[in-house]
Amino acid sequence: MLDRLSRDIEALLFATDRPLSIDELCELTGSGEDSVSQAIERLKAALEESGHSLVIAEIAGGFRLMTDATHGETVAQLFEDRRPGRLTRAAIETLAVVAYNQPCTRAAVEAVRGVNCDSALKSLLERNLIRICGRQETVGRPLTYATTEDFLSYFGLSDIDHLPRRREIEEILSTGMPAGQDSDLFEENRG
Amino acid sequence: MLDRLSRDIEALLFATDRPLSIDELCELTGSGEDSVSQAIERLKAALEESGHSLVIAEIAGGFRLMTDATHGETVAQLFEDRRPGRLTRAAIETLAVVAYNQPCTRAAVEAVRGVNCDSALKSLLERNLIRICGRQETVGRPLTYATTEDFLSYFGLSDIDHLPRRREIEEILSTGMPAGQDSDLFEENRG
Amino acid sequence: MSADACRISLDAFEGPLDLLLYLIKRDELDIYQIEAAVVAEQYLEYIRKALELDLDVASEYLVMAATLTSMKSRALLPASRGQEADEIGEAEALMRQLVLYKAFKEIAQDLRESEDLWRNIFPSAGERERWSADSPPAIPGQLTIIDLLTALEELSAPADKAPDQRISRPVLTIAECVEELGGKLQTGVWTTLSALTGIGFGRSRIVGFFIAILELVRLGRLVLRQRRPFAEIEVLRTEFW
Repeated sequence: MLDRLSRDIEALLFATDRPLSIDELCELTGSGEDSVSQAIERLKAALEESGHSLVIAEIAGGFRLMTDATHGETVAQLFEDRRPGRLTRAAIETLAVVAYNQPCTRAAVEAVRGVNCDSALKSLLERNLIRICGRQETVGRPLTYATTEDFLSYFGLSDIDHLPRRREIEEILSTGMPAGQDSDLFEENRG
Repeated sequence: MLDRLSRDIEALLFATDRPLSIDELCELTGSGEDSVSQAIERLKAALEESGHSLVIAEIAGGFRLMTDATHGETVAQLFEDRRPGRLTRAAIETLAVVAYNQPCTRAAVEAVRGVNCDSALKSLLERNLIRICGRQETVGRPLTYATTEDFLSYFGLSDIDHLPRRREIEEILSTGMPAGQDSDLFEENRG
Repeated sequence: MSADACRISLDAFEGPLDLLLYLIKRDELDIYQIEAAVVAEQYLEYIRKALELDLDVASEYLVMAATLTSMKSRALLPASRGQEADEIGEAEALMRQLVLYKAFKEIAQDLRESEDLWRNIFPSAGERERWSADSPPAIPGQLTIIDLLTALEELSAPADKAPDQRISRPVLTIAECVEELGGKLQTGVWTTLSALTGIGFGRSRIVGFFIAILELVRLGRLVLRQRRPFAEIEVLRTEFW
């Protein structure tokens, strides 16, 4: 039988409409961090042991009860007509660049991808996977973009810092973003 | 251990946002009525036996997974200080006009929207997304409205100046005709 | 290049960098040791085939074609003072751009896999309706700036479409360049390139026109002349147009 704390946590993780962090769970249950962590472990074990279709996922900085992937096809039927489609390649590439460079301007994304990214940015904004987060203090004060919590949930990431590290990207970006093709081509001629 | 059908039904009752009838469950799982009814019974028993906080409730002619009432107090905390209810279309339009024209009178909003905006302004004031910021020194000295700090935090902006400008709006919202890499050059022509 | 390979239309690529990566992989070239002449040759060959097949070629591809052509011609010329360094800088810049884009392509692939997995994992709908009082105000995240912008856009849409608004410009294709050239050139009259492209327009437009003109020269429909180095390029329409 599950203890009271595990039951409380289970109820919270079911009823919430966003992931709940350990801190929030401590406050909501009036328990300490260790007790809460242990209760989560007991809950995980109980769900697994009796073969339920539910799992505790750690995403977007918190915990949430979710169906396990083996039931995806069955459950997806419920949302058939309102589930957004997979992202386009342009959108997912644009998202990758924003995720690794945030906050980041449209021009910076376009410098990496070598193509216009207007419509990709627009569709990402509409799906709330990126947001406008400010302006860059350079000429023209362009808008900057960053990823959202929905981005983390959408890809099952627990934290933006948990994106896999990429050496090439870090090396190249640390020496400055590449300029756009246009400027590459024409600056030589001017010089 | 739960069988496949019970697990499928559990996943469906967990993820659904409305009660599912026996007929719907039959269709979604591709099983007969008797099998589905029996699977629901097994699921009920399994949840009770291991003392989970979730129960299968029969409401509005269908089934759905819910937290059991003994956790009501804990769960209700989640939603205590957070305020549900979507902004209406009228409120969103009014808010957009105020945000981009502040400080701005009711008459100015109505001139743009072409309809009476009393109740939209009232609901925005109640939600503390706009505030009364003064009077316009014209005939009748009408009240003027501006956005609040809550407005900024609601949209994740640190400064009202970070709202996209009209021209940027057109860029972001224009579909199919992406502005090219040469956008800066086109603007020179205008000036 | 085989006929099959040509059938891979440019639509399959996310731009010139993507096409270059495809060619580098296809020909098993070393991305870290790019030989401008080889890569440029393959790329230009691909673009040329695409043009022959009457595929629309976006100006971004043409800008890259111009960059590669410039790199290639420098590589072929005897090196003058300071030029060698330029060449290395150019090749290095392209290499870095390709390595960076390749890394992001791989990340995009990882994200795609996560997307496919997590699209099949569902949260509960939550119990907000059940446990919260029915009070007005809004929850952050229900509404985004985009909703505000869309509302504003729709409000102002029918009203003012004044001529001073931003000129939206679709991507320029070679076919469009050729068509525009046809309208502007008269047989037997020399016309300058700048008169054809118009002054103050984008570089992509100039490059697009230039490539279209080179193609038309190759087909014998145009003749080109330049009176001295760096002078205006002039174009003449022949009777074979």
